[in-house]
Order: sequence, then C-alpha cells, then structure tokens
Amino acid sequence: MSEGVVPNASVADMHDRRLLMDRSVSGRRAIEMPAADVPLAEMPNDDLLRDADDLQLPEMSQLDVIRYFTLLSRLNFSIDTNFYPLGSCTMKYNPKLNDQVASLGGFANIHPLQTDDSVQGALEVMFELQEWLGEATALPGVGLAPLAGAQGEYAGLLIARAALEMRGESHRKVALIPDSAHGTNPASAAMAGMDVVTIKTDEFGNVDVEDLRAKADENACVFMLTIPSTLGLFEPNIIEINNIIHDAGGLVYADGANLNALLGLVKLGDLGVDICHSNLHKTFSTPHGGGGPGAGPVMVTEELASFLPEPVVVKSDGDVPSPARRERARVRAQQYHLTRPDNSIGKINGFHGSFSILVRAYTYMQSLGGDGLRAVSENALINANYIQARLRDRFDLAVDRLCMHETVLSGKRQADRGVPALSIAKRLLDYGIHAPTMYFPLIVPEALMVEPTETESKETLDRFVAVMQAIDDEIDSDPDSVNHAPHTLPNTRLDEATAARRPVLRWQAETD
Amino acid sequence: MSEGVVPNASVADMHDRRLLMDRSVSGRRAIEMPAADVPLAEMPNDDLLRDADDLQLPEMSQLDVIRYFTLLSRLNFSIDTNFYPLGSCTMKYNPKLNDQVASLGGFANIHPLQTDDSVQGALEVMFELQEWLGEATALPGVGLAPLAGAQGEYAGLLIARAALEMRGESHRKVALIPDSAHGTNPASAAMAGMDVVTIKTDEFGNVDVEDLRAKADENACVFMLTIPSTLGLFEPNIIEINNIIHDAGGLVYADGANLNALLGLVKLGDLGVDICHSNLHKTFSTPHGGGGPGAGPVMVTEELASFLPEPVVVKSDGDVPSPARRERARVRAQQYHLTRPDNSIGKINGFHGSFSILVRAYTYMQSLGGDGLRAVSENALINANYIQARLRDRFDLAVDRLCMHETVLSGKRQADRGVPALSIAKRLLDYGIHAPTMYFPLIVPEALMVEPTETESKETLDRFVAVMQAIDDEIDSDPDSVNHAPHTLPNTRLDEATAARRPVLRWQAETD
Amino acid sequence: MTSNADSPHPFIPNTPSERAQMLATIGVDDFDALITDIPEQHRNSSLQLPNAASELEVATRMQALAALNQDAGTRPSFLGAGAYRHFIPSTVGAILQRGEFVTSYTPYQPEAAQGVLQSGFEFQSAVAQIFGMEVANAGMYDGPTAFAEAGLMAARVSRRNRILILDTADKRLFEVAEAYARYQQVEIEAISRESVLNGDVPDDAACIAFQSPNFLGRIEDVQALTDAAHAAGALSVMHTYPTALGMFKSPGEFDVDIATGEGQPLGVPLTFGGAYVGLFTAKQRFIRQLPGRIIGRTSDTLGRTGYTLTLQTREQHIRRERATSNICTSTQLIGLMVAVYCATMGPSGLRKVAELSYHKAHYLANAIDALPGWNVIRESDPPSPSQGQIQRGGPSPDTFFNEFAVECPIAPSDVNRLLAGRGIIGGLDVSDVVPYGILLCVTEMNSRQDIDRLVDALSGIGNGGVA
Amino acid sequence: MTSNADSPHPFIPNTPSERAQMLATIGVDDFDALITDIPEQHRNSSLQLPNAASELEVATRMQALAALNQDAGTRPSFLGAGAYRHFIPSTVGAILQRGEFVTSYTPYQPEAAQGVLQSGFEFQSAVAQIFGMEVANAGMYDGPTAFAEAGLMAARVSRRNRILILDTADKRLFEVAEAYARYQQVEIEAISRESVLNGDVPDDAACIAFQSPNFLGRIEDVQALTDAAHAAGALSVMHTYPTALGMFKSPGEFDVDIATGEGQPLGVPLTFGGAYVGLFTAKQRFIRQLPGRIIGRTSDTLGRTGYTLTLQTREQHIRRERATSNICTSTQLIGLMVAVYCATMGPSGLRKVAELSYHKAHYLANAIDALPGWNVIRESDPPSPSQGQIQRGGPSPDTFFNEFAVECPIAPSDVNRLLAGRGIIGGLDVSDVVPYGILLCVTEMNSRQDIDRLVDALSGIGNGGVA
Ligand SMILES: Cc1ncc(COP(=O)(O)O)c(C=O)c1O
Ligand SMILES: Cc1ncc(COP(=O)(O)O)c(C=O)c1O
Repeated sequence: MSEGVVPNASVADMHDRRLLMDRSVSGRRAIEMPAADVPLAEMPNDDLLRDADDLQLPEMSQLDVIRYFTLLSRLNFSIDTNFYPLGSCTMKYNPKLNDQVASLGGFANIHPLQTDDSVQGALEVMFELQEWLGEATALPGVGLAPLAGAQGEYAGLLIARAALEMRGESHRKVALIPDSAHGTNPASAAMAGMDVVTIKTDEFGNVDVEDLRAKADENACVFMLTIPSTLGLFEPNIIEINNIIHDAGGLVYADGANLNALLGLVKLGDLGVDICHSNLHKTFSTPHGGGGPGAGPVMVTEELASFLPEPVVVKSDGDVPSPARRERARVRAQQYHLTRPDNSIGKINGFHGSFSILVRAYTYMQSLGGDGLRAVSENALINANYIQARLRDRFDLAVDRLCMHETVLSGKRQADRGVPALSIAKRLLDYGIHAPTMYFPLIVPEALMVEPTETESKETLDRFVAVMQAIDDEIDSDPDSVNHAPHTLPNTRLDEATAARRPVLRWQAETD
Repeated sequence: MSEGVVPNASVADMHDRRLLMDRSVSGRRAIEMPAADVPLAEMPNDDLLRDADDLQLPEMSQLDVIRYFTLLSRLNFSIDTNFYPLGSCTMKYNPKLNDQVASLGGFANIHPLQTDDSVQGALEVMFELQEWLGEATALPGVGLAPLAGAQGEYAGLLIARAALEMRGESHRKVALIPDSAHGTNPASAAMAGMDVVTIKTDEFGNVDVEDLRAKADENACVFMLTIPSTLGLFEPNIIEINNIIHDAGGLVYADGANLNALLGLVKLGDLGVDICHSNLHKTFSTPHGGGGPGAGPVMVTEELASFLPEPVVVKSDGDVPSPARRERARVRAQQYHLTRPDNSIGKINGFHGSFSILVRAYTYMQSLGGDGLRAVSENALINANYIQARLRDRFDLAVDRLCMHETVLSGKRQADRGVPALSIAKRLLDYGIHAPTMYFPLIVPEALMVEPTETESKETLDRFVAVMQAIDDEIDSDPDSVNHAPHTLPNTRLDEATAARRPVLRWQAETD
Repeated sequence: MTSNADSPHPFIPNTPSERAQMLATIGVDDFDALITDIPEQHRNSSLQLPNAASELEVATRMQALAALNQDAGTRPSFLGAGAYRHFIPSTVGAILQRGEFVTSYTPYQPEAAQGVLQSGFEFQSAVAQIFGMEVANAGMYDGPTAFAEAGLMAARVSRRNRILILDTADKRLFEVAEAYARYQQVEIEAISRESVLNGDVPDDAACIAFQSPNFLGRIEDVQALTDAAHAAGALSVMHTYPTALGMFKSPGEFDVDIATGEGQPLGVPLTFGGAYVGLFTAKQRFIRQLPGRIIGRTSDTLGRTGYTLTLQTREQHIRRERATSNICTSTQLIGLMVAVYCATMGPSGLRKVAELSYHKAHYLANAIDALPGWNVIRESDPPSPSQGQIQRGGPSPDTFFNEFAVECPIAPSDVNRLLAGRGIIGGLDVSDVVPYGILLCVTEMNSRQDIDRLVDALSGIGNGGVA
Repeated sequence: MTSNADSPHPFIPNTPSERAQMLATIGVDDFDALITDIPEQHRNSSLQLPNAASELEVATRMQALAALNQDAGTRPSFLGAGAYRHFIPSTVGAILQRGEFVTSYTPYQPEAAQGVLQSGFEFQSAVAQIFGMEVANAGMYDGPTAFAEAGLMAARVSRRNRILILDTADKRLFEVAEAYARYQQVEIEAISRESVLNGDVPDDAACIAFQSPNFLGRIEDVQALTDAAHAAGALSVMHTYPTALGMFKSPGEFDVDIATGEGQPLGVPLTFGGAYVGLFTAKQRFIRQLPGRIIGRTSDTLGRTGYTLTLQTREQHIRRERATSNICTSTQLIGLMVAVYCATMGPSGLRKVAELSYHKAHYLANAIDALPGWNVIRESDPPSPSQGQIQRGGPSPDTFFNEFAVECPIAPSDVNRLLAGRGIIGGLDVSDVVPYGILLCVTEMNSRQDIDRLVDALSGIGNGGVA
C-alpha cells in the first residue's frame, strides 16, 4: 500500500495526524506582511539578533493551515455536537449571541490602559455585572478580576486572611475543607499559606457537623463549603454550620462552582456565607473553550468589600463633568471608574479580568433576566432528578436522596460484574455522549457524576438513559467490548502511563 | 435494543438523521422576540389572517437548532476538509479574509436602494472590479449583474442578439456550440430563443474547424467556445475559428468558467472574443456554498458595452459637488453612480448582482495582484499536468496532450475490468477525496475530469495519485468492494431512481 | 526586511523547487512549454493590475471602503421595496460560518454531501410550509428571477403564451420578467386589477401574475384574482414577501398555482441587494416543469434515509437546450440561512416578526396622517382601482402590511436628503408612480424612538421650513 | 401579540407539560418538593434583576455599549505596556469560530478531545520554539500570573525563598508576584541591575527575575543577568514580549531557566485586557515542578499516536494541597489562537512583524527627537543604571524594541487628552516612573501616516500652544 493511503478508514480516521512541523515545507507561507513604509532604522547589535534559521515554525500554505485545524476540530466532542453530562462542569448551551457580542470592535479592540472616559461602555458592562452577581448571591461586594474559579478561590482566601489580619488574628491559618471538595479548594488554601484540615461527610452526604464543630477552633480561618456539594446535594444544616464557623471566629467561604443549582432559589449571602466565587464559564454559560478562558468573580459581604482585588468599577455620584467632556461635547459624562478598593489584596493578574468572558456573562444574564435565571436552576434540578429517577434501578446512588443539579451514581454493581466506571464512561463515548465525571468526588466508589444542565431536552435525557441501560446490558453480554471502549473514536484508549513516564511535550524532528 | 440507541456506530453515523419537524416539540422556542413598543393597530379583516395553527414550522430550543445544523455540516465534504478535484468547478481555497470583509457592517447592512452618495464605498468596489475584470480579459465592457455563470451566459447572448438586431440582423438565431460544452450553454441559448447547432470535436480535442466552417452561415448569431475547453485543452486554432465566425457575421462568445487557466497567460479579448462571462465562484475564489450563490459577470468589447445589463457603475469626471456634499461637509464628493447603459438589455435580476460575492472577488484580486493572478494560472496548469503525467500509465487520457488546468482521464481500462468510472469516483470518497467530475464532457467515455487547482500542495497531489493507484489495484483484488463504494460515509449509494420516480420533496408527518 | 520574491503566495503552496520537480515529472523544461497552444503573439500579455497586497493592507483598505457606506445597521432606515431589514438571529451567523457548508460544491455526490442536501430539504420543507404550497424547489437566484421563471413555467404548463402581470407589481418584477421572456415566444403584458376582476382576461392568458403585498405594500385580493385566473383557464401566479405570511393567509389557501418570493427577509442581510435567494413553490402536479434544483428524499443500499438531487432530467446538465431553465449554480448557502432562520424563529417567532412590522408600520402611518402637509395614500390612488370595484369579502385596498406610500409636501428626493442630514435613511422615491410619493417601510428593527425621530424630522419639513 | 408566558425560554427546552411529566417520574408533586433542603426562610427569595430581554433587545443594547468605547481598531493607538495591538490574520478568527473548539471542556477524556489536545500540543511546540526553551506548558492565565508562578517555581526548584525582581520590570509584574507569594514563605524583592551585575546577589536568592524588553521597552543584557544569577546559585527567570523574539535572541540562547511571556501579542485581540494567555517555558529538567496543564504525546492500544494531558500528578485535582499550582480552568482557547497565529505567520511572518514594529518605533522616536520640547529618554534615566556599568558585549541600555519613554513638555495626562481630541489614543502616562514621561508603543499596525499624525499633534503641543 502506498504511503499515506488508508482505505476503508472511517471518516474520522481518514486524515493523518502528523503535526504541523511534519507538514512544513521550507519557503511556503500562509501570510504576507506589508513592506515597511518608513525608512529602515539601524539594526541593533548583532549579538542581540536572532539567527533567521533559529526560529523553526511551520511553513504552510493558508489552505493547509485552515484544513489542519478544521480537521482537528472534528476530532473533538463539544456541546455544539454532543450531550456532555460532565458533573461539576455545567456544560450547557453557550448562546451564539454572546460570542458575537464579545467580538464587536468596541469590545474586542479596546486597550486595557485606555483612560476611563474612553471606555465607558466597557466599564458599564463590568459595573452592572458586579451589581447583578451581587444580587444573585446577596453578597454585594463583587470583584471581577479572578480569571477562573481557582483564582476566585485564591482571591477569596486572601481576603479572608487580610480581614482576619486586620482584626489582629493573623494566626488563624486553618482551612476546614470537606473531603468531597474539588482539588482547587485545598490547593488554593495551600497557596494562601493555610493548613488544610479535612472535614468528613456523613452517610447522608452532609457535612459531619460534629467533626466540624470539633475542628473549628481558634485557628480556623475559613470553612470552604461547596454548595450544592460535589455530591449534588444541598447542605441542610448550612445555617447551623455557618453559625459554628462564625462562633469560632472564622469566615465561611462558599465554592459557587455549582451556582447553577441555586439561582433564584436561594442566595448564598442570606445563608451566612461571607465569601464565594462563581465560575462564569459554568453557571453563566460562557464557553469552556476546551479548558478556558474562564472567569471566577469573587463576591463578599459589604464588610469585606474593601479587600477586593483590584480593580473594581465604581459609578460616580451624579454627573461629574470630566475634562474630556469639556473638550469634546459629544462624549458622555464620565460615570464609571476603575478603582483600587481601600484595603485591596492587590492585583492578582495583569489587567481587569477576563473581559471577553465578562461581556458574555453579562449578555447571558440580560437574555435570561431574573425569572429566566430561576428557570435555569429549576430545570437543572428537574433534569438531574429525572435522570436519577430513571437510572436508580440499574445504578446505585452515592446517596439515596433527591439531588440538586447533578446526580452522583456509583458503578459498584457494574464493577462487581467486571466493568469499572471508567469503562462505562468510555463506552458512552461510542454512543456520542460525553463521559460523566468519573471517580469524583473521591469519597464515592466508582463515582459517575452526571450533570445534564437545563439546556438539554427530555429526549436527550431519555436517550442517555436508554444508552446507560444498553451499556448495563452489554456488561452482561459483552463486558470485554465495554472494557475496551471506545471503539469508534479517532483513538482507542491512550497510554497515559507512558506519556507521564517518558514525556514528549513538543514536536521533535525525529520520526517515530 | 432501546430506541435511538446505535452502539458501535461510526462517529459520522452516530446521530440520528431525523428532520427538524420530527424533533419539534410544541411550545419550544429558539428565540424570543421583543414585545411591541407601539400601541397595537387594528388588525386586518379576519379573512386575510392566517390561522395560528396553519404555520407548521419546527419548535426547537436554541441549542438543538445549533446542534442539528452543526451535525449536518459534518456530513459534508468541503474544501476546508477535503481535497476536491472536481473538474470544471475550480474548487480552490476560499480565503477567510474575503468572508470576513463581506460581513463588515458597511457592506452587509446597506440597502440596494440607498442613494448613490450614501454607498460610495460599495460602488467603488464594483467600479474597480469592473475595471480589473476588463483588464484580465481585455474586454473592457463589464456588467456585474449576472448572478451565476449561466445568467452571465444568458446576458451575453441577449447582448449578442440585441447587437445583431441593431445591425438589422435579427434573423440570426443560431448558436453554434461544441459537443463538449457545458449544459448551460445550450440551455442559455434556448432561453435566448436560439437554435442550437452542435459542432464536433476532433480527435485532438479541438473544434472541428471544417464542421464549424460548414455550419457558420448567415444565420449564425454566436459561437460559444469554452476556453480552455471542458477537455482541459486550449484551442490552438482559436484565431482561425474566431475569424470564421466574424467573417460569417456572427459573434464569438467565450464561456470563461475555466478562466483559472488563463490569468496573465492570455486575454480573451486579444484572441477576438466578443463576449465572455467569468464565474467568480470559480476563478476568483468566492466560495461555492454547496451550490451558490455565485456571480457571473459578463465582459464585452468596447462596441458592445452599451448593451450591458443594468446596472453598470460609472465614475464621474472630476469632482462633481453633490447636493449631499454641500449639506454635510464630511461626505466625500460623489464620484460613482449606478447607471443603465444606453442600449441595455435591461434588468436580469432584482438589484445589482451578488454584491457579497463581488466584494469577495475584489478582495481576492487585491490579495493576488497582477503577478499573483498569473501565478495562480501557472500553478493550476503545473498541478494538472503533474497529475496527468503521474497517472497516465494507469489511466487513459481523453486526449494525449499536455493539458491546461484540468486533465480528463478515461476509465476505459478500468471499465473493461468491471469497474466503471462512477465506482472509482465513489471509492475516492472513502479515502477522503472528493470525486472528480464524471461522465463529462459527454464525448469522453468513462470520463473522470480532474481539476486540482493551484491551491493544493504537491503532497496532496501525490496522495491523490497514490490513492488512484491503490484503487486501480483494488479493481484487480476486490472489484466488488469498489463497485459498492462508498463504505465509510453517512450513507452508502443512494437510490436516485426511486427518488425521481416517487418524489418526496419536503417533510411529511407520516413516519416511514 | 527579508524579501519574499521567491516565496510562493499564501494561496499557492508550490515552492520554486517543487515547481521545478513537477515540471521535470511532466517532462518539460520550463513552464512556457505548457502553453504553446496559446497563439504566440498574445501569450503572456501582462496584467495591468496593482501588485499583490498583504492581508493587513487589503483588510485596511476594505474596512475603509466599508466605512464610506451609510450602514443601515447603525442608523434608522425606512427603505423596503423588495429588500427588508429584519432581525437575524445569532444562530444564522453561527451556522453560516461552518466551512463545511461554505466551501462545498453543489451536491452532485450525494453520499459526500448529506449536510447540504438535508439542510436543503429543510429549506424546501420550510418554504413550502410558509407558502402553504405543496412543493418548493431548492431556491432560485433571487425573488424577481423566481417570479420571471414562474411566468415562463406557467406558459409551459398552460401551453399559452401571454403572461399578464397585475400593474400593482414592482416594476423590477416586470423588467426581469421581460428580460427572461424576451425571445421565448411569450408576451409579457400589464393588466389592471379592474380588468381581471371584471373578467377581462384574454383566453390565451397563461397566467395572472401579481404581487401581494404589492409594490405599495397593500394586500391584494388573492382569492378574487386567483378565481378570475382560473375562470379564464389561466394559472394564478403570486409573488409575495414571505414575512407577511407570518400573519396573512398563504397563497396555498387561495389555491394559487405557483407562488414565488424573495427569501432575503428570512435571515439574510441586506448586502446591497445580493446574494439573495428566490423562493419558488408550486402545486405538486407541476413538479416536472419546475426550474432549478430539487432535493428529494430516498434511501441507501442499507435502507437508511438519505437525500439527493432529484428530477434532474429537467435540468440543463442533462436536458441541455430542452431544460426547464438554464440555472446551474444557484443560492444553496443563502437557502441554508433561510433554513436556519425558520428553524430558529419557529411559528411563533415568524408570526411575531410579521405582527411587530404591521403594528409599527401602522403606528408610523397614523403619526404621519396627523402631520399637516403629509398624506398617507389610502385609497383611489393610481394605480389602485377605485374602491367600488373591489369584490365583497375581499380585502379593502387600504389593507397594508408594513409598507405604504406617502404624499410629501416637497420632492421625495429632497425629503430623503434632509433625512440623511439627520442620520436617517428615508424611504423610496416613488414619484414616478405616485406624484410626490415616498414609500416607507417599517419592520421590527425600527424602534418606536426611531419612528418618532422620523416623524419629528418630517414634521419639520411639513412646516415648510425647508424645501 | 401572542403571549409567551408559558413557553420555555430559548435556552431551556422543557415545556410545561414535559416538566409535569418529569416531576411525576421523579415522584414529586411539584418543583418545591425538590428544594426542601434549602432553609425555608431563605428559599425562593426573588432576584431583583431586569426581566428577560429578547435577543434583538440584548444585541441592540450591547452594540450601543460597545459603541461608547473608543475602539483602537478604528483609530491610531500608541498604547502598549503589556498589551499590544498586532495584526491578527483571518485564519485565527476562522478557526476560533469552530464550535467544536469553543464549546468543549478541558480534555479529561483524551479519546474524545484529540482536537483540543493536538492543537494544544502545537501550542506547546510553537511556544517552546519561539522561546528557544526545551518545554512549554499548555498555557497560564496571563503573562503576569505566569511570571508570578515562575518565581514560585524557582523557589521550589532552588529550595530558596528570595525572589529578586529587577526593578526595570513593569510594576504590574511585581504586584501580581507579590499577591501570589504573599503567604508562601517567600520574599519578593526588587533589585537593581547595578547590584546584579556587580554580583551583589544574596546567596539565598531563588532567582533573578527580569523583564526584557523591560517596562520602558529596552532590551536587558540577558546573558549578563543570567550569568550573575547562575553565579549566585540562583535561577534566571525572564519575562518577555514574544513578538520581540521574532528578531531578538531567545531566552534559551542565554541559558535562561524559566521564561514566561504574555501570549496576547500572538494573535489575540486587546479585549480590554483579557482573556489572554500566559506563556510558560522552562528547561526540561524542571518539568515535574511546572504549574498548569501539560499535554504529552503517547500512543493508543492500536499503536497510533495520540495526545493526552500528562504529568497530572503535579495538579490540584490529584495532589490537592501539595499541587504545584491551584490552576484548573486555564486558557486553552486563547492558546489555540496563538497556535493558529504561529502556524499562519511562520518564521518569516513573525520576524517581519518584529522588524516592522522595530523600524516604525524607531521612525517615531527619531521624529520625536527632532521636536523641540520633547525628549526621547535614551540613557542614564532612572531606573536604568548608568552606561558605564554595562558589561562589554552586552546591549547598550538604549536598545529598544518597539516601546520607548518620552519626556513631555506638559503633563502626560494632558498630552493624552489633547491627542484624544484629535482621535488618537496616546501613550501610557509613566510620570510615576519617569518625570513627565509617556510610554509610546508602535507596531506594524501603525501606518506611517498615523505616526506622522501623532508627530504633528505632538509638535503642536511642543510649541507651547496648549497646556
Ligand atoms: C466545585 C468546583 N470548584 C472549583 C472549580 C475550579 O474552577 P476553575 O476550573 O474555573 O478554576 C471547579 C471546576 O472545575 C469545580 O467544579
Ligand atoms: C464550463 C462551464 N460553463 C458554465 C457553467 C455554469 O456556471 P454556473 O454554475 O455559475 O451557472 C459551468 C459551471 O458549472 C461550467 O463549468
């Protein structure tokens, strides 16, 4: 067979997987740049200049660049092509309007260091988003700077430490974290110089209140509560828990990654939470982009607002005439300003946050409004409980309770029949359904964490249920095939052990 | 197996093929429209109003609309994903810049009936494109109105008839058309009320000059010459042929669909052509869109320019101050105007042509410039001849000569071994390569018309050659499999006979 | 600066060394050997065009040209008359960006083109539904060419050769029909509503063809016109504005035989008049006379549903000079926009667009009526017949959808110029049809504020302050 | 108008009857039964937010807000200082629109995410190449956080706790590093170039971290700084502007240990400061200390090449409080833009962008030098050390890439205001660092005409005409 010829390959496999540099042909170009329209300056010292040959980047025609990345895109699952019930990730529809709005020249082409008066539209977006996130959480101090959930956590923990320091309690360094928490919680706590103390989860999936009470002592800085928890459960003792923490002199941090379950149903601030973050790339429907960018605004009580990271947008009272206004009659009166809060924890990134993501979230919130956001959470709950109800005869539940926006199944019965959760997840891929989150939370054996979100229809859920049942049947009829899934994707299972043992992290000239 | 569950299906087959109406759920919506912001008017007479239930359109969520059409898109071959050597179609790279330019608000949102002074940028695009197409063909009268090649032909034939009528020769109604011509040529001639007389092609693929001479009589209106011909050959006797026609009192019409072979190498007007059209969606790289829109500007000699279809853009001499200019100092002096040529054949469509396509072609021509356009044709020729040279040992050539921008192979040897050209074409699809044009031109048995275009790389051509060789081998090893190809696409061969015999042309409520 | 003289263009991958290699394989010494068939005296005549420009330069220039146009997306506009500024949902643009749709060819290989074919089938289904007609084809060049081909088809079907077009139709429709029919042994003639409704239809009439809403925006009495056509043994051919069908009865309900329309209002930007898509619908029994491409449903060798071009024997690539039309490349991608638009809008969305346009247009008309010196033309104005001749049960000639003519106190062209000075794109000058007439159009895109701004501007003109 | 009160929102498919059906399957009477765990007194507290708005209304409002901003895409701008207006080829936007990339999650299921993984591997390859470094990770939040994490990583690698940052670096870099290091038992300190080159490096220094081109645009003597760091047993950490590496030697050539940068100039629009992508590169031997995600090559059970996230045991989802960083969601999609940018520009394109920026910036600097009252700051200005202390073979402190500081005759904020009045976005007011200083940046996007317009505007100011 001639080289590069793969007959009878499936369409997905058809094209070769060579990297750009393997396709590069010296002298080709995908772009032309203009000639200089100014006299050339003297070049710097030769010692400083890079050899022309030193820069080995691909040399491709423009068509081949487009074709390469287009084909790569088709190797991927996505919301636009697949049901994606990935627990804790809130993979819901990302409205196309939001992307279109974010690409408007007036948003895409403004420089972060322009003067406030030249970016009033952008500042209005940020200001209103602050207001709306404050309203949604009843935590009115909002900082939009954090670039993802984990950075929101870190900012929140810096705020907690700074506030306690100001109270003269800088010795408080313990972060109490439930064993079901997401890995970023302890990692962020460690970055904030805290000692992590783990709190147990009881048999009902709740925080073990006695364990908490015992550990919430004079060193407690924060309790980090994911609400609903990563088990998809709302903590019924939340008021009591928060009182315990406050009585111990600590602060309550809520990981709001799962806010999609709560909009319009309850506000975190009302429950005694002091600080939380929200993943706009989850609840507020900004696209996940294959792993970001995200945005993880941090929300705090009025008292803590002065500690927020820089910058915060404020609105000037009334109609302060700006110098610019005097000069150019057509400019709106300057109303919004970027500021540094008095006791700010400082800058946690280069500029003002993931502005393009903030624009999307703000657009999304406008499209839904207050009632729509409540409908989001209602239907997220209904969809998750519907799946749980329909699958409970086949799959064990991590905890046998009504759930919130996601349900954690356990594949114990299936594992006993020789097929671990991993294989069930991989087998789903063959049916065009993305795998649920597996083996998380860590406390559930053979966990399969299913979050359908509100944007999926009943037919999609019904098909998911049917597929899960079919796989459960296959475990009896052909467990081997399930254990070797996926069979229909561009790759079968990948050898992750070798990848880590002998890391190849970039293109290399050697052929393999 | 539960309904809707297809295990082990290939990714391409995975999703179901139900139509929108089969997915529709009463009450769902993909869009919200605003409430009226004006007092409601009295509604018209009930007799006029449509029943709410009468309008059966899909009711879908927005995500499901996006997912449906995204998945459909993935069922298709395209330039962005596949090599597409479809003869006569010039399926080359469509630069992304052109699409982006065409979607600029200043082009996408202008109304065709705005006053000339409010659309000077658009008119400048059209004016310059006229100039440039005139230069590329040495036929300086350019009408941009035709919406595709066939409409360009029709416009050109109306011009021919009008010009001859003005000469008092309205009896001339014969269109002389080579047997290798594209179907639109005779069809357009018939629409223009002409009698089609077919001219033979000789054994070298050239126009049979004696046949032409015999038939070019006092009734000859036009000779329609495709140049290069659909055999991919440049007519070496073109000057003689054109003289024959002119001597007979007729006009020479060149079908310029294959202009991709000639840019900078020769200009049609220099050869004595009176009228031609060009498919911008071929030579000038505007995307084909799965079947249009296109644009088929018509180019004519100076003498014929007054017959062009409406509108033509003219540039006013000097700096005529317009009333608008007096009013609003910032408006540029009005320079360009839409006009109706004196003896215009009239309007052949609603407004001014496929403006969004014209913008793309103009952008394309700027990107290439004069030298670049010549490089286009040079490389189109080299690529086609390279394929021909490499495949000539396996496949017969329609005519054994160097070719221009495409080569017509004949699958005679393969047909003798039991595999018709159709099957070779279908088998190529399994290798991710679009089929060549088959069974055209009609005069070549088992024709496979291969046009690689200049935007494909040598590697791509080499892979095509290797695949063709592999298929030729398969014809010996497994002819049956080739005859049942394709095997890897969303559908195997479709029953076209039944489709035509019992036409189902729209969604119907009955399940099948 | 490094010179790129020897490097290939970004759109052309062959490098000089590859070219040399390939020429060697071909067996020629140089490129010139490939073009010896071209007469020597005309070979290599150079193109007097600008040099190649970089993407940055081209983009900059095109942005500058675009900026020279007064963009109806950023200022109020009241122009309609065949091209309409309607809301385009975000889904349309998102799908339109898919390279698989944009860069594919006409689906002659159905197995490799199910995306184009199935979405085209959706287009046909949606268009047939909206028109209430039995079948739709896969699209025509634009509305006027669809109308022109409908007349020709009526002549083929009826074997008669007079195409009568109601004189209330847009003159563009006449003109295009005339250009299409010029040498086809058929006559295009105008006829008045009065004549048709009085039964003055010649017995060699192939069809009565009319536009409703007509050029001045009014709803024609489709039932009466169709009845009159049928009574004379002619076909009823209707050209419509599909958005209006969101609230007005469809041609199918009136037994119209062939109905056409401009697809642009269904999700396609104005784009200076193109590319658009013509909508073409008819009764099922005429399908073998339809022009253009048609997509049909069928099954594959494994019994699975699939789609394919069908009834191709009508078409030029098979029937050549006896084809039903010469159309080949058509407007598939614009049809896709329409399909996505219809799927997104659904029945309630389309209805709401129609109703919003209707109410807002009436709001403007009422406001203009209240302006001294301005006069919304409501009845007995040329070319409408007098009210007395309208049949019972039919619509009043004053029923309009979202367009109406207004008699101005000064020349309409001056009105438009004054409006332009206030950042408003005015209406169409129709003083050739209605003395001092301007045709104003309102859609859901015109906010009340925009409309009030227009009224305010007109009131200034009405006071005789300017002329 | 039909009311849609009962219809679901476009983003929520469940209809009222489906909801009822699903609640019945769940076995509850109504929705409220699902949320009984929420404390009753706080349940259902309503959201005081505006009502849902239609797409048309939202789009209109957002267009209006966008139009309030002075768009650096439509007027000349001379702002840089960490965010740069470079040319973005059309390929970037075209690929960025692919829903498969935009709407996928972090590739935890590699078999279903080869598109994201392979393109991420391309990103790593291109970044490593540009930096001349052995490895790159899959991207960080932004440049400054990458720099901050580089300092922390240097501390981990060296087991030392003083991160010394050269005082010529942007203060944003200091600030972010300080916020990242606050409770991590490391010290962030500024150090002068003088001290480093004199060997005054404390022996518990984890690294010498510096920015080159530095905040004022000048090229640091990377070799000398790196040698000094190594001499003290510290790491050399460099933060750079990747476009500069199109013409200037890479950190790898100077044996830098960790090099970071802001990825924005490589194909990402300014977007008011985000989302951007941080570039993070290092020597191979440090890979197990890298923060962030890393994509590796491997093979599947059939021996075919594929890609997967690797070295995940460094990460928070496995190592939790002992992770190398808390980063989880990162900036994959922006990394994709960089990957497409690099594939499109290739070596010659990137070099040309650098060279154009260099030549144009020098053209502006020369023109300003000629203006009375204006003074391009060239040497012995704070915080640069005096020329005498520069080592032989190193660059002159006057070598700048495409940014430079200028001493203005009036307050820089007034300069910017006056420029704004002429439709020009001026430079960054750096009067806190350089008295009367403004930092001007020029890229290939500034035409000569734009530059001349700026010079002309400045010359008016220089003449003392305004203040
Ligand atoms: C519960 C929870 N907390 C925190 C995070 C971290 O958010 P991010 O990935 O945006 O940093 C996640 C996201 O994966 C999460 O699911
Ligand atoms: C040789 C030739 N002539 C004419 C045409 C008709 O052009 P269009 O499809 O644009 O109407 C074509 C296109 O298929 C063609 O290949």
